[in-house]
Amino acid sequence: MTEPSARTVNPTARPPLLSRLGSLGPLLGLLALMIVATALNSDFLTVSNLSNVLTRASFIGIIAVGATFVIISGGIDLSVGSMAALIAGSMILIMNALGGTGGGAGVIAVGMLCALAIGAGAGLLHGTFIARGRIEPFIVTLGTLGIYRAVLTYLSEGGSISLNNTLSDAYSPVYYGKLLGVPVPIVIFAVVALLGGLILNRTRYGRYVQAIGSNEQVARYAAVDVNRVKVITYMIQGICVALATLLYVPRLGSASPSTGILWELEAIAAVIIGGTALKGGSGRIWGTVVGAMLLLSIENVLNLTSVISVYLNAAVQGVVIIVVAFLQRGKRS
Amino acid sequence: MTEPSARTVNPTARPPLLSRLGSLGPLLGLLALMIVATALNSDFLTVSNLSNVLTRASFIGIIAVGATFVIISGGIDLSVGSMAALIAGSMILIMNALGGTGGGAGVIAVGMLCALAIGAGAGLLHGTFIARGRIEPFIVTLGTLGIYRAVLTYLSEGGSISLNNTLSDAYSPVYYGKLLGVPVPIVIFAVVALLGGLILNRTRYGRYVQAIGSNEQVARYAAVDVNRVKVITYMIQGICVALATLLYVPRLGSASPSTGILWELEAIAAVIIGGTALKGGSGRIWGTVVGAMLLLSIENVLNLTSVISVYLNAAVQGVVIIVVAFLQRGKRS
Amino acid sequence: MVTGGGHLTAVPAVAFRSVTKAFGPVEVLHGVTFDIGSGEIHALIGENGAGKSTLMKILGGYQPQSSGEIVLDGQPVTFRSSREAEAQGVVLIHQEFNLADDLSVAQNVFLGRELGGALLDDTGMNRQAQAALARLDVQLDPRMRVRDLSVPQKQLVEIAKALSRNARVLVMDEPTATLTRRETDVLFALIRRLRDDGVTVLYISHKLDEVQALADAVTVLRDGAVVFSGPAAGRTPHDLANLMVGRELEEMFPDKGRPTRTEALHVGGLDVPGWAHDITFTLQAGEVLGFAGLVGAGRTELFEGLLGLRRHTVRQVRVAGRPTRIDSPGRAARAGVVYLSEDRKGKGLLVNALLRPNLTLMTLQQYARPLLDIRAETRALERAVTTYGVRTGRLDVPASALSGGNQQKLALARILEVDPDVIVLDEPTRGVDVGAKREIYLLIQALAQAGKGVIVISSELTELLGLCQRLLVVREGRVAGDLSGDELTEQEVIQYATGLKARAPALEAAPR
Amino acid sequence: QTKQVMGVSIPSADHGWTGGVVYWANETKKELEKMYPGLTVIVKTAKDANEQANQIQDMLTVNKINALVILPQESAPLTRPVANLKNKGVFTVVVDRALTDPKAQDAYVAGDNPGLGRVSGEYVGKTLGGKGNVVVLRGIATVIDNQRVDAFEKVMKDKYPGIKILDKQYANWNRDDGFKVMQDYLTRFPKIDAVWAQDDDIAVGVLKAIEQAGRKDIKFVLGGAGMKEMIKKVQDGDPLITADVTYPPNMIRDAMLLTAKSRMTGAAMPKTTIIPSVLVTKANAAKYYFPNSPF
Ligand SMILES: Nc1ncnc2c1ncn2[C@@H]1O[C@H](COP(=O)(O)OP(=O)(O)OP(=O)(O)O)[C@@H](O)[C@H]1O
Ligand SMILES: Nc1ncnc2c1ncn2[C@@H]1O[C@H](COP(=O)(O)OP(=O)(O)OP(=O)(O)O)[C@@H](O)[C@H]1O
Ligand SMILES: O[C@@H]1[C@@H](O)[C@H](O)OC[C@H]1O
Ligand SMILES: [Mg+2]
Ligand SMILES: [Mg+2]
Repeated sequence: MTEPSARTVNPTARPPLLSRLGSLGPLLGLLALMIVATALNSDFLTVSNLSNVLTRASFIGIIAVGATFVIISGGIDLSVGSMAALIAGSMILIMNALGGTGGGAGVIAVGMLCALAIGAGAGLLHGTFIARGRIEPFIVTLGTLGIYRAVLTYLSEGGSISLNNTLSDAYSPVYYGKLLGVPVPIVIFAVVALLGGLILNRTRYGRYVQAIGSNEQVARYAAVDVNRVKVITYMIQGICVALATLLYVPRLGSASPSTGILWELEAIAAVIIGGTALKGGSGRIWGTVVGAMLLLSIENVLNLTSVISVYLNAAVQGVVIIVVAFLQRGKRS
Repeated sequence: MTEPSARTVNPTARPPLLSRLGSLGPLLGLLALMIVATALNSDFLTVSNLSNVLTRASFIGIIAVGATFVIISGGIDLSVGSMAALIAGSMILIMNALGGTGGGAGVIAVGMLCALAIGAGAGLLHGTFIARGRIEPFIVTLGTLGIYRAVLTYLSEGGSISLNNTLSDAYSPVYYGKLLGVPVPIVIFAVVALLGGLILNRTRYGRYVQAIGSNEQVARYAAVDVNRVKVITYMIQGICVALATLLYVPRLGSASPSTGILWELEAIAAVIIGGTALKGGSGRIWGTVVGAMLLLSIENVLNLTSVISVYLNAAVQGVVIIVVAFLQRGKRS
Repeated sequence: MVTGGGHLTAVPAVAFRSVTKAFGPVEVLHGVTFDIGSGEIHALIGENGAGKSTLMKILGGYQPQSSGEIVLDGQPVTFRSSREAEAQGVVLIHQEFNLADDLSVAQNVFLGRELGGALLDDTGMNRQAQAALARLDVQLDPRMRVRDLSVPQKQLVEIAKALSRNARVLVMDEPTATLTRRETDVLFALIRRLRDDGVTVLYISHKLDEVQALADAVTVLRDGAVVFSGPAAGRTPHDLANLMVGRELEEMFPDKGRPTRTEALHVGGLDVPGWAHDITFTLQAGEVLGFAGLVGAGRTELFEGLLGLRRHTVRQVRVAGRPTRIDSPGRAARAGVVYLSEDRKGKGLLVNALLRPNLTLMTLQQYARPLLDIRAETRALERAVTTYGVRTGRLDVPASALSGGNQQKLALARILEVDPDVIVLDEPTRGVDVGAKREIYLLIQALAQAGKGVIVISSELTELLGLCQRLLVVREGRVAGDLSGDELTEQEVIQYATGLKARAPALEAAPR
Repeated sequence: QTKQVMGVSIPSADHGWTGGVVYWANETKKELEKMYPGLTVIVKTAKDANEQANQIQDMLTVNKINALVILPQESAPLTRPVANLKNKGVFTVVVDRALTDPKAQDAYVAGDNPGLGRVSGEYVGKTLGGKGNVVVLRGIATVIDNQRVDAFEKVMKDKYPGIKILDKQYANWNRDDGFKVMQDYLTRFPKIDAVWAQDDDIAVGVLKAIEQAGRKDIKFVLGGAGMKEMIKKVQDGDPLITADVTYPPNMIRDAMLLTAKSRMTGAAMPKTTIIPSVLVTKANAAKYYFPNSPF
């Protein structure tokens, strides 16, 4: 169109620097916590402690990366904790069964593949119920939360399912080993997070997830295959849970009905502390990573100090969560 | 251009009769469950069993009535279970302290008032953080979930807090007594539900709750005091939790760090099974009532029969929840 | 025509004094100063993004001005909220709907000032809401949920809501954008009655003939500044248009091209349950085919059905001569068929997302290499912004920061990015200024010229008549008339649309 | 004897120990129904105190039980509901977690929680020779946890003042929490001589954390309850798991057998049966090893 040029766009206007800085809320929260922690116990900042914390954060962190996608798409998955327990249990049973015939690495690889397949399958189930069955995600995953844990309890007869010893030894480097001096779980967490960020921000699928969370109807009219994208999203969540479980099993070599209890709340909390809105539409993976680190650091700091009655640990966590969320909001608006 | 008057926007808009009928989903689910239950064990339909089930549904039901308001307003309250535990504990401590000086009815009345005050206060806190602090409800109440439970653990030093015996006897009619032949909890549940329905549908406040959940900006433009309405909503939730606790204490006479664990999920499930959408805007109290009855009936049926391995109880509940949600959706769209 | 003559009264009802408004670093209103006489109908016109809505939001208390002053009946006022403005009798009807979808019509009309004591008087509110709607000659069950209303119905509810508030100064921001002629006429009669009762009416519209018919006075905004303010008498739509764009506007409608003999789209026996029955038509490449009909005739639903957005059955669809099954917008797009929704906010744009993802949502595969090339997307946005004249201060803003008309251009740009062969445009110029409208018309003809098939659904008959080589008139979900050549007159269309004339034995009914 | 219906209400299998309880209850049901043809046994699990209260009510109203064997989720909240059943003529036997009002139960079959703490304290004190640093990982905040920890601390205070309890944190009878808490203890305390984990699930996590950190200062880890994997370790002479203290989930079996016998034969049931917590060492481990139990 030929309009006077004075009114054309000015693309070089300043980037919203201030709002960028503001969105660093969770990072600032993490820094503040680290400073307090170091003041309380100087061992906090040792490499070995930080590496412990990061390694632990990997579980919840990897699950939370998946949850970031689900939440941005406007959904929720409450089942992640019991899904992890079920995957861990099934994986161990499968590996034990195969392990009888010997053959360490092969058996472990098969077990891992099965775990990933179960995770993806559970996600497929959720996604199908939610997208095609049009049932609220909250309900679907609340239902499967009960189902998965019950099935695990059934499989384990209420006890625990343990990996047999030779396999356990062969598998343990996956948790306890290091790659270039960095513990394997941290490496995997980093890879998952980077990949997650890339998928969310730099692929068509990621864009569609954001569009659907922002306004499903608009996405539908814009030729996005909404059902398919949703199904994939829950599958990604399932695969993330399976990945976390791959790291979990070599750690203790067992699964029991109390494995993964309340992980869903931790994962969702990590996502939201990280600055993704529960109502969907937009969010960020790095925030989730920071959120997971923050949550796990609180626990760690409480264990490292005795300033506060043990009875009140949960209260401290609660206060920190609220404060960080508050700071972040303050910066954001 | 003079056009014939046929042009008006179609006035004969069909009344949403079909959709009304469809919305009976949860009721149909409840009926189906009752038929199955009776087939499995004919004692299910006895007055005494039904009255047991209804009495139990009162706890979660009353909490869920509050949760209906919160969810319609577009919020969520994850803290209800630990709030109940804290209220129960504080109430017992207060009554025991006063009880030393004798005076049954008076002490109990004071205890009840304190419980209501604590509930309302917790709600005020939530509402203020959420409305004025603009923090996600999920985060605020996840935080207070931890805090309340920790405070209770602290008060009880990790053990349990029990009502002393004389008070316990004086208080017990509130749970075990009957009014005109109907157990007191059922009467209270009915009153709360009716009142809830009235407030939601026939008062300004109820209207504003729906408007805010539907579109906060529109409500703000319409000069609705959004913050105030939100605060009141969380206070109603708190008061409902306190009311439920008033019935809980005479029944079990104690509180401990494990009181009320996961009640939030049950309450939210009741609301959503009842046909209120998690994203807010609209919902219905009667649906919530049916939802609570449905959830508690599942437990009851499982207790009455031994068709299924005890390990799988949770799985049955999960399946029923999903199926009911599916039926309801089928009818609705 | 001028009857109000409010101009002559000493104290203006509303006076803007050097009002400016900046969003961040971008100033969109620059020292706006003009008067609105008491009891007059005052039109405010200007191009998309000129700042009309912004100015009115300031008057209505929805946004604060950056500087300057608003004087109401001689008294400077500061409204900190719409509540305060309404308390002084200033009521605004928004350009974008401002309704809670989950509430009923009556509940929306009375939101914030419900009737009744401790318990609400729903019967009373329903009755009064119905009465308010009846003043607009609309009959609508006030208990219906707004979610279930059509766009025009929502607009009418929005108007009824404002009317029921006893305004002294009533601001209407493009109230007729979605209304038909008849509804518009009813509304105009009502506005005149209000004026006669002493209400001052501020009226924003892109339909300049309406302005001419209705307004006592007119103010023209261009780029956030007043370029004219004075009596409307004697100003033709053409004059007004020139004032708006600041130069001589050419003929509104470019020459119609000629369809080719190549078939672009054939639809045979389309049924959309409850909306459209046995729809059969053929669109040629290079043709601009109009769909006329009354609101509620089912045109929107017909095409939503065709695209697979609603349940439907169809005997046959051919795109470019090849039998094609279309069951989703995705398949349609791959087959080269795109659809622009009439519901911009609900189905058109991700209002909270940035302009860039909005533009490229349908064509992401072009930027996937395999990772999305954000820079290429940005270049596409820069290109589109220039090509379609989207006016925005900056590129990295959410779509919600665009003015209504510019949002429409963005939505149009998105579907054209697909480079489709068949383009279905549902109300393409809704809320678009004259200048831009003309650009869109040019674009449509250019597309046809380039061999595309274009379908236009519009409530503006002039638009259809000016653009289309052929018109199908839809009545109660069926094609009632097929007009071309000399038959393309308002008279004909209306006769078919209202059932006074029925369709001659169909030319196209027989499947080939 | 007439027909008898015995209800067994236990916590659901939410961790190892309760898993063992569920296993033994189901096994014993089969055993008893074979032994006494007139007896029906109904085993039900409950996820929390509230549900358990509901459950025993259902057993009375619908299943019409004459006897109840209950391992309460929690003591205090189930006192009144059990009393209600007793008042309606049901013979009530409480297992492990005593009711707050003993009048509510006809008989009590108990694990010995203070005993567990005491035996553990004695072992830790003696093995360390009265000197050293100990960390304590507690269970879930409950009465039994308090009883165990109090008894343990009392032994330390009274008999082994030279032993220092560095810190105690909740590990919730959970392996993951055991791992995390121990990891942090290892960071925080450069010298730890022994760990009292109080429960074998927790001990599993503790062992892994020690192994990972490669710390050599810790002389032993004492769990509790008698999980089969741990008993096996004791038997096999594991360097860190040198002993265990029993708190056997099959106490539910003892209770069910005693109850059935008294119901079916009319024999009087002892008012209180205490199943002592005993120290398991390499010498007697074989006696406490049940490979078929899930726990
Ligand atoms: N919230 C906002 N943030 C940034 N810029 C905004 C915002 N709202 C409006 N603008 C800008 O202000 C200018 C004026 O917009 P306004 O909506 O007033 O235009 P208008 O004259 O009503 O146009 P239309 O005819 O298209 O409705 C536009 O350039 C728009 O992009
Ligand atoms: N019989 C009806 N009952 C209820 N609502 C109706 C009825 N007829 C029409 N409407 C409403 O009017 C709206 C307009 O109908 P539709 O969009 O199909 O007409 P159209 O021909 O596309 O008109 P428009 O020019 O508005 O696009 C419908 O979406 C519908 O909500
Ligand atoms: O479940 C608990 C178990 O883990 C602990 O060791 O002993 C007491 C039980 O109640
Ligand atoms: Mg505008
Ligand atoms: Mg239409």
